[in-house]
Amino acid sequence: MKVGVVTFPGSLDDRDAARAVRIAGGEAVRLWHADSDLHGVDAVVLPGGFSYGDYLRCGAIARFAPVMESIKKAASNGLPVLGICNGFQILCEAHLLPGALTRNQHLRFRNREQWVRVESSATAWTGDYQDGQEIYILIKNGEGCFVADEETLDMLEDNGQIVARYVHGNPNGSMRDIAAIRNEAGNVVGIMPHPEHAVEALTGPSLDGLGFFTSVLKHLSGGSEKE
Amino acid sequence: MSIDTVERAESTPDELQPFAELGLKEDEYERICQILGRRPTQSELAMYSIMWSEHCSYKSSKIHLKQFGEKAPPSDRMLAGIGENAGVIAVNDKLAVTFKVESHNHPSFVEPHQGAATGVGGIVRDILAMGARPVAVMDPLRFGAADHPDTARVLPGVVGGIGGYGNCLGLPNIGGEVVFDPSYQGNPLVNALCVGVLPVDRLQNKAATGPGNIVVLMGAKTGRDGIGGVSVLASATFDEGSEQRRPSVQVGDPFIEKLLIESCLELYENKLIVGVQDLGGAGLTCALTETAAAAGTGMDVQLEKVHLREASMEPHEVLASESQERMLFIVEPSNLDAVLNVASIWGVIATPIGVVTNTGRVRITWHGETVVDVPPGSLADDGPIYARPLREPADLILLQADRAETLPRPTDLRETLLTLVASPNLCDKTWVTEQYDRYVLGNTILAQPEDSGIIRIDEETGLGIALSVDGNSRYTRLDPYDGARLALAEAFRNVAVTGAEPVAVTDCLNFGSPEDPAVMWQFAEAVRGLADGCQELGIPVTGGNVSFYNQTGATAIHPTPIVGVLGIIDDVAKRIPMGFSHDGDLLFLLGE
Amino acid sequence: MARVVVDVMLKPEILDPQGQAVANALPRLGVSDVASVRIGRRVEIEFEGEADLERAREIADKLLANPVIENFQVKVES
Amino acid sequence: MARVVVDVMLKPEILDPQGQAVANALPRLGVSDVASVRIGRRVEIEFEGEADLERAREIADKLLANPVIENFQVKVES
Ligand SMILES: Nc1ncnc2c1ncn2[C@@H]1O[C@H](COP(=O)(O)OP(=O)(O)O)[C@@H](O)[C@H]1O
Repeated sequence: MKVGVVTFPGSLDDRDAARAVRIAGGEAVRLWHADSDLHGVDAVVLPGGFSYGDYLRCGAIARFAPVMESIKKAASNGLPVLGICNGFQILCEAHLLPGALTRNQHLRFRNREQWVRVESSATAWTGDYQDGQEIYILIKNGEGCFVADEETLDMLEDNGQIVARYVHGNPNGSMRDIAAIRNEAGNVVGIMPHPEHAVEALTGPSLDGLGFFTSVLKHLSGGSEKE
Repeated sequence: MSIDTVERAESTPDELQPFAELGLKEDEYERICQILGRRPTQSELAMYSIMWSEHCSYKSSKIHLKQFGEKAPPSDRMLAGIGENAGVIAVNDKLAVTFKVESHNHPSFVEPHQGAATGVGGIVRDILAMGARPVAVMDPLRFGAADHPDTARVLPGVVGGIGGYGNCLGLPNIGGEVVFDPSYQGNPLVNALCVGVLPVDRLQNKAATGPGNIVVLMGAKTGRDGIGGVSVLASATFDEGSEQRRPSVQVGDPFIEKLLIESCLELYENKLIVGVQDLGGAGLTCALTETAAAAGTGMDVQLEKVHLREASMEPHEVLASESQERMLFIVEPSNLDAVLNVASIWGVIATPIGVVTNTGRVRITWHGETVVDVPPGSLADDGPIYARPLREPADLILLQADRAETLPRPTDLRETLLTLVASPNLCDKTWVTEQYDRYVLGNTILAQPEDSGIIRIDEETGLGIALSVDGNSRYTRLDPYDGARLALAEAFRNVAVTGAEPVAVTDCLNFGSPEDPAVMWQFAEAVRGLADGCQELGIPVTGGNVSFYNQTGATAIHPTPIVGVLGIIDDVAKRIPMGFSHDGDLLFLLGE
Repeated sequence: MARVVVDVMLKPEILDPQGQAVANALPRLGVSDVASVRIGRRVEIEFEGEADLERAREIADKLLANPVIENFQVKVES
Repeated sequence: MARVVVDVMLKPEILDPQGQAVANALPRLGVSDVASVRIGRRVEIEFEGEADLERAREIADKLLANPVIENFQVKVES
């Protein structure tokens, strides 16, 4: 299975996302922001970093990259897309996910290990988790505070579109402790914490992040997606 | 205003020039006239004043630093040493590591956020210029008293700047120090260390070899940033007058630096360049003259080709500008298109600005008129050298007499413990370290709160490097010789206890004014101590940085040698972290 | 050359931690009569020719402001 | 209630990476006639009583702008 990892100018965790794909048993394919060809990949990861310097608003400029046009189209046909951190911000800016990510309430960049509860295993990227499972991964962001109006938040809750919440402490002021959400179809997921940094015992706080990558591979091979 | 050309300088030999305002002494100015056989042009005067400043020429420290080379144990690991942008150490026959620590103290007091940010940017480009991919940073910091109102301005700014720049480059921060002491109140220390990894055969050189080769400037546009920054900010005492120097603070753009990193690595990988030099303090002046001097060649430069942020800039300003995020390349004509293509893929500006010649002169023209015609070695290598007077500080005997043995013994241990725990210097540093990304690149094996950072440099074999930076200025104030050795010993131990073998040293020597014999004595003693310590431990100093004039008015900071030690660990899976690992393990205390 | 200014502010219902931080710091400057502080962006667009308000509005709508959280105003600067 | 607006902009000679990034992105929106973009902060201060320009200027100077790299302008908003 081929999982594309997009490199925008300023992407930083692209190698890490590719490593996580490989460790999960997939083939990582490098996609370039200026190339609208998706090279036949079966899924796409938008990695963390500071695309285009993250000036103006995080993700605001990346949204206009040629590769995003193709991803938007493919996503509407069911292509699994995972946006991590900056990738989540890009997905919101591109209106593939509702809401917006704003400056952390304490106004500082924060890097720490963090408990997160998986609320929905009914996505292309979380099938390998149990609903309610708590995982220990990490966050590192300056603008990770998820905001949306009450109506949107209620809709997200009602549709089961909240994929993960912060537990044992909200690190950035995110509304309703939201750490990850999905689109209605469940193929597009945005997550603020970094599962790709929790895939190796030596370098991460746990192996709890690997599930995102094994899930999508299973999903693609027609495996056990729960509905 | 008309431009001061070489022709004009020849015809107006008696025109008065503001050499003293630029920090040059009368005899230094006379030497310049001697070298050129005429008075310097305005541009040349600017170039000499920068290159002969303390910061660039090491004129007060050179005679002491020699000991690092003389006393160093022979090491066949060392691929590049002192004098290069950064020292390079072979880890095995395929991989090498380069590392260096540098100061950005004065700019960080003036504008904490940008000053600290551009400090990180500068050291990263040094590492990049050696051919390496930067893989981690560290930041030894010193602030005034924790409860002083100005610390509330400086500390968050510095930490935000280091985090903002390093995080945006995607470099994990794997350690550092935060120390508070009133001696740093008006002069905080912001030292930044960067380490990079390169294949042994990708080592780069700064020499502008091969007459006919093209000189290419890549990166950000050139603006009026930091004009006079090096010579003024880092080579003079910082006092009330510093208000006016404020505009010379540079602003960084880490995004452009990230693009520069990727572009450079692609150029190195495809062997598209023959020489490379980063632009830091002294900007183009330093890069042009050092690359030409290193090769013994010359250069013809058309300065108006430099992309400017402000059209009204004059040639001496273009030459002195310290705009960040720029690199200079020497390129064979047949590779020029390929080089420009790499730049355009990454979206950075690259401009051919001149050619290498065999004239032994750096000639710079501005819209056809010659504004500079100098022998590059006279700027890069043959600056003035001083043997400054040394005198033991008058209060040292008193300080040393006040011994720990004479202090009253504490009666209430609980109270003592609480005082210690509450002290800013011992407290938890999470407020700082949380603002730094320590996970990016996915190879961080150890970082905060460990004694050393460890980075895996080969994912297949588990080969890694360990790094620690340490310094103890209160001890150094009491005894600079032993203080420096102690800093070395601490960093060495911190690396060794992780299971790594210490192999190389870098240092940043932060001191007061070299014109003060007491400070100069502290400096000489600290260098002697560090050089002796390295000899005793059998590891070489591969590079470093001297920062003088760290003082407020007449009062110098505590002498603060910061020492970084690099170690090698064959398999990072075998690293030994700080915490207790298993129930029932036995504890041993080694040493006295 | 003509300049168009785009002011981008967070919608009133969106929390503005930066503004709040400033408001909280005011008493330390001896200021007590400020009810609120909001911080947004001011974008100055320099057009090569005529000031093009329509263009500026389009740029603001697509790029400078995020309609989920922000409002904007466009004006020609005299 | 009265509102004072403080516009804080980088001094013209200071690099503005944000503005530059936006300017570089404009061609992708089909905009080609923009010479430059500068981005600063717009701060809206709501006073409980009268708009106090002097006060606002002091707040701007001490808290909102960094005089090393920024200029500011204060005005009462009608
Ligand atoms: N400025 C800094 N940047 C990054 N890491 C830091 C900084 N200051 C302290 N640290 C890290 O925090 C941890 C604790 O620091 P410290 O309390 O100084 O420990 P120690 O006394 O053992 O040196 C160490 O891992 C150190 O590297």
